[in-house]
Amino acid sequence: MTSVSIRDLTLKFGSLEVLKSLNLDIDEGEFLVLLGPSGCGKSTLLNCIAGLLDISDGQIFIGGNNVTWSEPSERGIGMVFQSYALYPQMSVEGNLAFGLKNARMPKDEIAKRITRAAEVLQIEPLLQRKPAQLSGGQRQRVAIGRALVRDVDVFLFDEPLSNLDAKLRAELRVEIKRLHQRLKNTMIYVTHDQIEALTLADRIAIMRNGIIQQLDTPHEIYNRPVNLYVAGFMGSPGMNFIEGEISGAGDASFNVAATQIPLARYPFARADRPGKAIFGIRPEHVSCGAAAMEEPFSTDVEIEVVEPMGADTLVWAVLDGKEFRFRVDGQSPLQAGQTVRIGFDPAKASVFDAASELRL
Amino acid sequence: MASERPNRLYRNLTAKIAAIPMILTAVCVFLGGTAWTVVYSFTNSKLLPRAKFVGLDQYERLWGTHRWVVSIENLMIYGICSLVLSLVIGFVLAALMDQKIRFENTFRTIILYPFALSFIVTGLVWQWLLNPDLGLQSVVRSAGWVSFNFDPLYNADIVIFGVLIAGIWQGSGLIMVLMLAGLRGIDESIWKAARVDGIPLWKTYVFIVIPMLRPVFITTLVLITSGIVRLYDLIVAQTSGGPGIASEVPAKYVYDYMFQGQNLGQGFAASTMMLLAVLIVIIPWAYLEFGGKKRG
Amino acid sequence: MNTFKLFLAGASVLALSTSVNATDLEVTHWWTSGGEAAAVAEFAKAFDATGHKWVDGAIAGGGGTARPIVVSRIIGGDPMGAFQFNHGRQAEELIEAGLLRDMTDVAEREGWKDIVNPPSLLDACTIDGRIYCAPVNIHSWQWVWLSHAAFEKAGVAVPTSWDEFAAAGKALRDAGIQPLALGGQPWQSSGLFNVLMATLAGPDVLTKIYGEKDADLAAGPEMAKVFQAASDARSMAEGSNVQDWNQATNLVITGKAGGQIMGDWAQGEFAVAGQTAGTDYTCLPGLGMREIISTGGDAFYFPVIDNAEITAAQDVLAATLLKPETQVAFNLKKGSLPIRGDIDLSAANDCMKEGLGILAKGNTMPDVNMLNTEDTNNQLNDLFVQFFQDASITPEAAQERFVEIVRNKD
Amino acid sequence: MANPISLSVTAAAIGTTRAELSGPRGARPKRAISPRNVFIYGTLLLVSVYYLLPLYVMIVTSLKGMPEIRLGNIFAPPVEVTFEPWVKAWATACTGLNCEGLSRGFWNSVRITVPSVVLSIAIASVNGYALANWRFKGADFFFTVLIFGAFIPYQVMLYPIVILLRELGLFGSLWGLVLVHSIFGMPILTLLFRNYFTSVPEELFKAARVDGAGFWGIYFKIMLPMSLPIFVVAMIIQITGVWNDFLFGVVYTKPDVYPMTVQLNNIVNSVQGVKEYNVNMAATIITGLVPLIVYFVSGKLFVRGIAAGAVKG
Repeated sequence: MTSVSIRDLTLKFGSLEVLKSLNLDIDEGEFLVLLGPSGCGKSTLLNCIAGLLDISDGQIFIGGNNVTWSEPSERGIGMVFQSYALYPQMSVEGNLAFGLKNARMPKDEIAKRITRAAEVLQIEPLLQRKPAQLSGGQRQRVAIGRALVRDVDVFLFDEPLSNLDAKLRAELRVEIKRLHQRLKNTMIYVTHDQIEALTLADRIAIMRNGIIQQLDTPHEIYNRPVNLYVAGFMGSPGMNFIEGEISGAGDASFNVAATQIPLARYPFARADRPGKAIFGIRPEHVSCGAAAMEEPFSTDVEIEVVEPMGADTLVWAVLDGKEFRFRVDGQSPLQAGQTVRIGFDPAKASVFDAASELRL
Repeated sequence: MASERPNRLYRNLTAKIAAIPMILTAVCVFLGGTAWTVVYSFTNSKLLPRAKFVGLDQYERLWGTHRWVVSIENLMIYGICSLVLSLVIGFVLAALMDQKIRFENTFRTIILYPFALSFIVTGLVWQWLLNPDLGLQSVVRSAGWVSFNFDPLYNADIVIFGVLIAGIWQGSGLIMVLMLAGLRGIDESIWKAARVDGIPLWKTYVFIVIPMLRPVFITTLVLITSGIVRLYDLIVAQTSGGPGIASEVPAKYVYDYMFQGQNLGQGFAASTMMLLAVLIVIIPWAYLEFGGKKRG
Repeated sequence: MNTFKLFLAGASVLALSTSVNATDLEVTHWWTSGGEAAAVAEFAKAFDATGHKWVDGAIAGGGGTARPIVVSRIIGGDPMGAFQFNHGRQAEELIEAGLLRDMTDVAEREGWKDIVNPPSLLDACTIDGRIYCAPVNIHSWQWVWLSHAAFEKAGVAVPTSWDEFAAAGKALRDAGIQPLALGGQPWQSSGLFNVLMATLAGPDVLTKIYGEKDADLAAGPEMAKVFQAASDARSMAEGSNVQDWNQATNLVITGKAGGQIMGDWAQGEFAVAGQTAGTDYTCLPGLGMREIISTGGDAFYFPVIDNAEITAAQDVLAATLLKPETQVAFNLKKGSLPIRGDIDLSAANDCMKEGLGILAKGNTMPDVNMLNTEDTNNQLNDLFVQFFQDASITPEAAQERFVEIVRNKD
Repeated sequence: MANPISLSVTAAAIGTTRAELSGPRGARPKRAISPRNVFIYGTLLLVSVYYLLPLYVMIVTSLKGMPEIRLGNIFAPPVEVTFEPWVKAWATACTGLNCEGLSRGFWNSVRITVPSVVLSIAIASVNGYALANWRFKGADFFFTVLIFGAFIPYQVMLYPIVILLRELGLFGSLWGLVLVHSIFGMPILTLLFRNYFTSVPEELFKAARVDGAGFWGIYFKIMLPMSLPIFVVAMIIQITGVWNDFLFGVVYTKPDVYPMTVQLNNIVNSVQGVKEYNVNMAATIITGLVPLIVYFVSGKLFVRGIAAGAVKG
């Protein structure tokens, strides 16, 4: 069953269209991540769902109700903010209780809910403290707790982990995932961190300029990006792009200068094969040395820079005068200036039309 | 389940109701009052406002009046001097205070306390200090320097500088604090970079820091200017415009003609000119400050 | 008939004071110097004796400060019970706007027409045949006050005329005495000039110029002489370095200055200082040049207030102010002349008696305030305060500007 | 993991560079009297004299008798300390028949300042909050007009306000003056509060809305408790501003409710014979005392306040 549904949502600031006739359906219990660079409209969309921004056109349904004109507190949502947004003068308990008091809930019910939320988030010993006395991670737990006590169907997260350091971020990420598995609420999660998106999401919506580029499972988005933008945005280091031409009809190949990459194994999504195209292959899909020889395609490259990163090593090489990155094992003895053989399977690649930038 | 589409007017209704005092003040008092004054400056109202329009007569008389011209001259002299001196003194003091000195709080307290005093108090104190028979002049003379002459309040040529001394005394502390706040807001790494590059301190100030303090300078500039145009209390307390009309200022002209001379039209015309002067200063500033970045 | 009227008036006053329990009446004036304050206390005493209460609303700084406050309060709809103005054109517009009470009833009941002397005083209160104010005293500007001590020190005989005084200027200066004391307030400068004009050129010239806007006369040789005299006065006044008129008077009282041209209210200061005319100081009406005094003065006006008790109290105050005993007590302290000729002022000092004599002879002239609006006075103030404080302005240049003001006056 | 190579290098350095031991080592010596310090402290001390001199002269003069003032040097400490001028200035100095000194003006000023401060801050804080967090259509326009109002010469508004107060029936009353102070304090205070509330993270406001708090709920429960410092700052600005006002006091009140500054000017200008400088100076100090105390007590907050209020546009 659909939990949150957005129909033709448009938002304008003056003449500037921030969201353009956007449609989105989110299933009950689904964990949806809105992903994109800053300014893509993902936080704006979340604020519209929360009712914190007045939309220009379209409709928003939550739990089957049209909430387009409802107040934020009437929408059955809980929200967690990047800066935690804890009320500094209230204790943790006060923070958790504030929304419930506003809803004129009986005292014992408030106490019950706070106890439960505190237990879930393991913040019982902190209840009497003020936010200033908490660490970043603890604050974010309280912020989540504030959404939790509202006992709502939909949780909205607005970059909740961005203010935390890397280690804490990883910890809380897992915790949020655990929480979702336990509560099974619908969660909409805004982030610009693709690791968070990939690890947490049931589905990811990649946004750009107020438009959803691709809405799909993390696996699909990673492996079968629908356009050049999504392909380039996902993955770090990014996908290698090689500009060239597709020739041949049946046994097509991708030609760039002297190199020919056979595309026989590539699962084309569309029938038409325009000439100019862009070939994309992720650094981790490239093998090197002896293994390369076993790939359907292999060639020699010259190594420019080697970046050991511990678990693996990133190698910057030159292929036909263009930069080409690939990932090798962390113990690899490769050195700059060396020439090595690399290879990959074109079936794992993505090919895009050079003009429309859409996947072929 | 969809509720009625709320009327645009009722959106944020409480906020609008809460803003009613502000809206009334802005529209009725500031806009309305200003417009009223400007309109009646074209009448020949005497003791009571009368809507008998006489065109630009009041303005012609205004600019033909010796005292008004003197007032404007005084305002220019006072204005330019106090602007330059306030900025220079304020900045130099702030720069000195920013040298991680000891007793910073004490010095700041000393320099700023006159700001807490009214212009009336300021004017009276300096009137007393500058009294030629009992004040500074007589003290210096009795100390042996008999020919010492410093009687700004009784010398028409320099009286405005006597007022200036008092005005600077009262107001420069504020400028210093603003400048200091600006200096403290400058990234520490700028200083470090300048030091590593071996740039002399004064050069760092002149070529790097002052340009960075542009917003502070503009704000203080506007503050000082709007204060200068309003200069009134100080004159009333310190010199009453004298000797003669040597220290008259426009604000006093307005008051005197409006209420004392029972010639409202003339007072309105003069105050409209003052408004014009302020607008000339404010509009470019507002344009610089708010025009560029629409919506914070 | 007269007695009957008096009886009626008395009865009404009595009736009012018994039926109304002590109404507080706020009275605004600018009498704050020593002599003035003592004088106004007499009014307060007399008014309080009627069972009401005089609430004093003194405003320091002279008419220039006080008038705006009075006017703005009346316009602002919060009038005081009564206020003092110099009678003349100052209240003209307030009367026209119907903001001040018509006191004709009180005037008739009290028979002001018969007792006020000279009658021109009442005329200044009258507009369209109705009386709007209660004159309380006659003030004349045309006096010079000379310090015996100062002239003694300079070794010069006390002058008997302005010309002699002017001639003695150098001797005084050489003796380390300020020849002429002049306060820095603008009205003192223009007042000084107007006195010179009235006494040197004559009252007719003044009346023609101010009353009939005779610009040609203002530009003429007679006035040029006055401006020359003003220039002499200016060099005599250089170095006064005081602001208020009574500070200047004090210079004369203490013998630091030779003399001061100031209205007869200066006398109050001499009285407060315990000095005697003739022995400590000399007064010369008309500057000893021409026996003339102006009949300006102070008058009380009564704003319209929609409150029967206050209206009644206003009536009582108006009547009280002109009562013979009030007049005597007040004017003796104030140093001004009473507005009724039928009272005994044997207690008056020599200067006052001289003034009374001139008044009795009818050598009077209208006050500048009766001829000029405040707007014009303000312009004159600006001109003359600058002239007297800035020696670089030639008499000719000042005369030119004077003519300009006269030509454009209304 | 120790690196044997770097260890050996260190050992070599110690062994070879004995000469360097005599070079600079440890904390750089600081001289108390360096030219730089002489310049800085010298200038500041000199400047302090300029700023302190009037205060000193005020106090000294107010403690002398008139004969001593006439003969002596204004900077000389009093030979014979007398508190009479203070007593006179406070209790018996005359304006006309009123010989109550400054005492009445003091209480008037208190009665004017307290409601003015409360009212203007209440209005301005709500304005600032509405402007910062509840942008409604036209808000920017009204705000611009309001800020423009901060720079209008008061003289332009004098007469229209006389009429306004008359229409409201408040002219001459204490409440009229309170209203005037609230109106003219509004621009700068609104700016101050708006700037402050804008700097409060917007998410806090959003969180409160999600929690179901309305306009007043957020104002009283969230914004107010966390903005106490700015309220103190606004109070200081307003107390000194209202207390020091002269023009409005003189134009919009009557003698009964004259504030202290007006009374001070009256007393100083009500000369009876000679100017009593000692009484005048005592009166001057008494009048300046309240803002001075507020300033000294609040100290840093005052500084932070005017800086915060003015630096941010």
